[in-house]
Amino acid sequence: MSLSNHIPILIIAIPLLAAFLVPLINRINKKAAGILTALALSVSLILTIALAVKILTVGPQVYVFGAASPSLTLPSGLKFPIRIMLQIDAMSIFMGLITAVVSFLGAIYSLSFTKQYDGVDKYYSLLLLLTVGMFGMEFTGDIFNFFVFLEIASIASVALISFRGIDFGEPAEAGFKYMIVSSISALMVLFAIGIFYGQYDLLNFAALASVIKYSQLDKIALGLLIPVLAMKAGAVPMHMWTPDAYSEAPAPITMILVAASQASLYALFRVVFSLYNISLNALTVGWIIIVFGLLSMFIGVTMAIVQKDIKRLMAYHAVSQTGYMFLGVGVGLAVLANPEALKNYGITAMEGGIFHIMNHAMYKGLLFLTAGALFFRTGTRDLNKMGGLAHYMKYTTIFFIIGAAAIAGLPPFNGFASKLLIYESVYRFNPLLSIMAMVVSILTLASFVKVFHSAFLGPKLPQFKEVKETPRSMLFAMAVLSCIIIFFGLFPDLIVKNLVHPAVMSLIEQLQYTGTVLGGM
Amino acid sequence: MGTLLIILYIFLGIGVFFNCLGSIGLLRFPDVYTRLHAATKATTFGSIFTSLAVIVYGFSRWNISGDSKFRVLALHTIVALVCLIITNPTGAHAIARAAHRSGVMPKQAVIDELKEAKLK
Amino acid sequence: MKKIIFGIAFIIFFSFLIVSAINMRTFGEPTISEMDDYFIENAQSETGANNVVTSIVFDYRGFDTLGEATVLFTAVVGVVALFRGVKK
Amino acid sequence: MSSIVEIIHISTLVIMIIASFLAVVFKKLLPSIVALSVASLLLSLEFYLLHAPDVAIAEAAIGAGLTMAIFIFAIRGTR
Amino acid sequence: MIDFIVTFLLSMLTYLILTASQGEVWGLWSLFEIITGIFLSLVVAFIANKVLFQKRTYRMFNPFRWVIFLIYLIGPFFWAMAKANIDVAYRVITGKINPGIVKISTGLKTDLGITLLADSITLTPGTLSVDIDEKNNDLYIHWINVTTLKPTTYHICANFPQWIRRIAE
Amino acid sequence: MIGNLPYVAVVIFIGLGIYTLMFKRNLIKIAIGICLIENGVNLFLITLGYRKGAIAPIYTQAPSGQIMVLPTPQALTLTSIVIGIATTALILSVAMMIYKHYGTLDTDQVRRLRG
Amino acid sequence: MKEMSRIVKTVTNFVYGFIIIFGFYIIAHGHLTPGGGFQGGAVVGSAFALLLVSYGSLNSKKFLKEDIFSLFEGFGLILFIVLGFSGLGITFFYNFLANSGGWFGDTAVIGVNPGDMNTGGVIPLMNIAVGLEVLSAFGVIVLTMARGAEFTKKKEKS
Amino acid sequence: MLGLLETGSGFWSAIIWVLLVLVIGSMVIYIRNKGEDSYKKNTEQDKPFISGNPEENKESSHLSANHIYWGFTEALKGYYNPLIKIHTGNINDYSGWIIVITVIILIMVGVSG
Amino acid sequence: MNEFFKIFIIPGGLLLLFMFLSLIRLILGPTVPDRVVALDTINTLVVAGMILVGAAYEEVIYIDVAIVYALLSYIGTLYVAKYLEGGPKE
Repeated sequence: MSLSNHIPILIIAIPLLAAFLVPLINRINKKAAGILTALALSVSLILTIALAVKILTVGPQVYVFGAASPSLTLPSGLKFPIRIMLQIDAMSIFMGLITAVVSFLGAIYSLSFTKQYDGVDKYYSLLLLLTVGMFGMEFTGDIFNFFVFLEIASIASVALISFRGIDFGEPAEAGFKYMIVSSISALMVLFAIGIFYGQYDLLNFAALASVIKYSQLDKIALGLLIPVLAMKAGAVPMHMWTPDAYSEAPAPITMILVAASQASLYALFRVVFSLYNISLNALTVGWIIIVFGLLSMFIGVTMAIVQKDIKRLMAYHAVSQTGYMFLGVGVGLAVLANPEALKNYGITAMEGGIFHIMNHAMYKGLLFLTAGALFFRTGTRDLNKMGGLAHYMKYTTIFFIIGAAAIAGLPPFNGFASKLLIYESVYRFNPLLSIMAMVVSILTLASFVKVFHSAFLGPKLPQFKEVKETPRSMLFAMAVLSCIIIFFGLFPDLIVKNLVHPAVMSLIEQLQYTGTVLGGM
Repeated sequence: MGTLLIILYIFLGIGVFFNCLGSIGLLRFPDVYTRLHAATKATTFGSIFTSLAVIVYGFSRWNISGDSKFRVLALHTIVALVCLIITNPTGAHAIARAAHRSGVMPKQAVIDELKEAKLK
Repeated sequence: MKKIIFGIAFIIFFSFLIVSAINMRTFGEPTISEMDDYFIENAQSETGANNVVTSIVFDYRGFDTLGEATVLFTAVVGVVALFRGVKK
Repeated sequence: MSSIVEIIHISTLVIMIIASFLAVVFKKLLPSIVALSVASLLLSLEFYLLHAPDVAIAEAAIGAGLTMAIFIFAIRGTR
Repeated sequence: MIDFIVTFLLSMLTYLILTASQGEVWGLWSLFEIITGIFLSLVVAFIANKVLFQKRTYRMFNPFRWVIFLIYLIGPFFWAMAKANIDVAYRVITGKINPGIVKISTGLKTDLGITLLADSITLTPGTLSVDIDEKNNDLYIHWINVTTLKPTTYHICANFPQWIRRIAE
Repeated sequence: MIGNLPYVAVVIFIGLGIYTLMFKRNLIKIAIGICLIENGVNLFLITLGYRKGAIAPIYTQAPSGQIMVLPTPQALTLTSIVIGIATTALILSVAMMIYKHYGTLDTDQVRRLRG
Repeated sequence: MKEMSRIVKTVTNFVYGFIIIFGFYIIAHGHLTPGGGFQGGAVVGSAFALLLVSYGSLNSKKFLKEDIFSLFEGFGLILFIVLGFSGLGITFFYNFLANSGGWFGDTAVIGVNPGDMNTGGVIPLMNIAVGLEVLSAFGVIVLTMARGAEFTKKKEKS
Repeated sequence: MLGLLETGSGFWSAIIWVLLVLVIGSMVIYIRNKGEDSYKKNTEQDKPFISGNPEENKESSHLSANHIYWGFTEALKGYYNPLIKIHTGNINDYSGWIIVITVIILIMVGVSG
Repeated sequence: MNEFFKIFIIPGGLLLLFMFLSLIRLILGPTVPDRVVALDTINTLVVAGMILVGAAYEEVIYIDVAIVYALLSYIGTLYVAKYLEGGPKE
């Protein structure tokens, strides 16, 4: 049995082991914690890439825990799986790649960024656990296991958000709010799991998907699952935790939190597409998701314009950009029952939405990192107090421009490519939606012009005389993200063809998903 | 078998009766200390008797059938009983002391030497 | 105003939950129990443990347990990190 | 015979619901925590009656000892 | 060292009581069980010996004291407890009370003695130990039926102190 | 006779918890609400696994020859209980920290982050 | 936190050891009787809470060391995950000891039996690992929160 | 061709766009260079003309973030006031909104069948 | 269900009835110590009831739960008492 069969579990288990080791290592050597974290996450990144290559060439992969063989899903001729399994198809590995890249860069960035804190070993341990939680949410094929990893991710997020809580009150407040909303969502997910279990006596996603009947109770379970998962992803009007949490967390954590909320988004898509698929009333649910998207886009961006805290402003933009994903995928869902329209524009819209997830993680991460760099050097997040920083932090300025251009959808950066896909396909579904999306894009540009003007432009201010360029590891992380953005912007077709399209198809085709577990169907 | 049943009835009857008294006393008495009298004494005594019934039952069934699980039942019940006897009066003492220190004075008290002593 | 909206929403939510409770399968009579019957029959021979629940917790669903222990670890690290500067 | 068991179930549930209702409506925190403890105790008894001794032990250990302890610490720290 | 061994033996005894079911050792325990028990008891002894023997008093090692303790438990203590419950029953039904908190000096010095006395008092008629003066070991007793304002020890707890002095001091 | 009463009790638990979250204005009360919802969901899972006239799924010294209740929900509930205590501990610690900086637990005053 | 009265402390001295041995019994017999790592760990953790409450946080420092707790927490989890890894020849979490005849490898009697300690494969080992983790985790939580309560409460005016 | 992204109703290629920008940019620069040649450096023509007023000090000319888009927010007051009012930052409202949305979705999913 | 089932389950039910009485004290209790006394009483009753029910079902292993509860309810009581000792506030 070669080790390559065990890659899925190694991706999760190695950061987990490192997370347990970090506090012990810290007793021996104070500096080893960060290096160990970066090492573990780089191993995880390499393994994820290897797994991605394997999955995209061979097909979906299953890993069954404790069975006599990693691919033995159904023991002794049963009709249903009894063990927990990881089930990784193109969509999972797409999200997994985002997670791996973002958390690795976050760890690199943290090497310098955490110099201001004490108790660094706990910070790194929590960062690793957050990564593990996200990987688990994305890879798992078992609904209760999903709940467990959701809890890991949210508890680790809360601990990281309130990490500065000993010195300031606001981080503790943000952490409290996030904890409450995520507990509610986790408990509702658990209640829905109970409903599923009560009806079908199954806990596996694929096995559930093959027997689900869309009865009264299934409807209630769906009605509980959609809002709580959308809330974790930050949809309006349940977005209020987002600006609090994003703005008070340390900058690299904010970047990873973006990816974490997208893991919930992934779970929402998984529930809607793979679990229910055609059995649900696709038009209604599709429109619900579209309305979420519209509200998120519009309210997010208009609230962003009036903010004066730089990270809070970006957090509202995160809400707004999440709206695009909802819009794209919602259109795809609304025409799911209609093969003609699905082929014509539905798949393209979903490609746009899914591609936007990756783009969003990249450029929003870059923007939060630049904001963190500003905070690291100036000690303030208030835009009113900033100014003229371009004189001191040239590289940061360049990275900020790249990020801002990408989020505003200026060609040739990656934001434009995915937004273009969304505009053109959504226009054929409903022109009004497309126009709204364009307006939002313009407003996004406007608010980033504001940030750029007030933070970077202007004369040298006397209070920032001591400000220097950011340390090297932080610059490295930002540079990697910028390179990814430019590469995606220049060659979007490569990504769409090789990564996004298989992901979309794995979402749409339910039979393939269930067939991976239950065998030839 | 008949003797066993009679013993069980007697023990359970006593136990339930005193537990009942404890609950009623908890309702009827006027202040914390007197309620503690009722609650601690009566319920401990009652629980001892219900547990004794189980112990007697376990040992006699073990004698009759020789099945080791009834011996385990009796032994574990003895352990539970010992725990109950140790912890109950101590808990009552802790509550009484805490009540007095938190300013709950006994009602209709003829004498209160503790208040005069002012221990801290 | 907001309180009234929330109150109405709460009542409707509650009634939906009641509906789901009533529509649930009858108490004490599970209709489908294939997976659990498999566990009850085979757990003892496959894992050698008398306690079926433990054999599920640590064998069939061991990964859940790893996650659960991790949750506890995470919470502990979080609490310690929150009070990290506090000296006695 | 089984109706006795059902009556026990019902009354356990009723006591539990009353206790948790009290935990919500009490104004002061300490009485609500005491009521929460009673609810958790009865929940443990209900698990016991539903033939889940594993869970009953866990709920007893956590609900009686530890939840109480950390709640008391919390209200001590916020006095 | 001696407290380690004693803690070990005590925990081993508890473990054996808890696990007695079937096996090759005297028909009660299996060999593996005993080995596990020894191992676990060693751990417990390591953790708990400092707590159990803080004062380093080894008075209770005399088995004679344990015999007296058992006699005390079954004889006067149980009888007093039964009386206490009759008393409580009487007061619950009639509602006649005349309470007060009185002080008694017991003359006991050891921790174990004072604890035994306080718990016995709590479980015996009409009395409940409320507080303790840590300096001179005076007990403050809530007495449900105050007959005299200056009670002697005998009023409250009969001849328990003598018994306990024989057990614990 | 008993019908679906346990499920209704579960729903009442969850409803009480949600009510606490929505209308009570003390942070520790909110933590109590979360505890109540957890209790409700745990009871729900265990109730799903109950089978009338069955015994616990443990073979050690059990009365022989009877059916057993479903074991899976018990395993799930075990997990969820421990997760619940972890969540509660973290919530309470954060609430204590909020009190340190704000001097109050009232939700109307714990809102420096708004807008 | 101040200490409680002498009676409570004396009872605690006895009950403390008893709770711990009982918790260990629950952990070690997890595969036979109700219980297991979590339950036993929680019971032992409660014992630490008991010691803390009756001796106060200053006096209990002699007996409860937070450093050792956090060490054992990490150690327990690493043991657990290593047990998972050691099945990696076949799959993660494979129960490679069950029915193998060695330690914990006895074949269980099918059906109702009085229980044999020497069965269960890696399950007893996992119980011990999880128990170690949980008991030290609860110890750390209780100690840290006690410290935090002293830190966050308002200073008395005296 | 590399970088050709099919969007269903057209295509998008960043490479072509970059090339186009380069071409147009060079044309613009070329045209600009052929412009007015009476311009001289370091004369009056160099200075900005602000309605005849003297130029402000550079230190104080930085516009702080609060004032950017003042007119925009002022004009949309009817939209912004209730929106900001909703963001109370109160934890009860957070959970309340979740329940409200859950109820709406439950009703929609339930009614539509 | 043997002949002893009824003998043990009926006292168990009665103990539950007494719990109702204690619950009334929990509702009425004017001070916190009153409520703690009610909690303590319910604890004792539940332990006794658990032993009875365990005997009724002939499930030996159930008694462990009662032992755990008997031991740990004491801790909860001590915690509340400790808090009350802190002073007359609250």
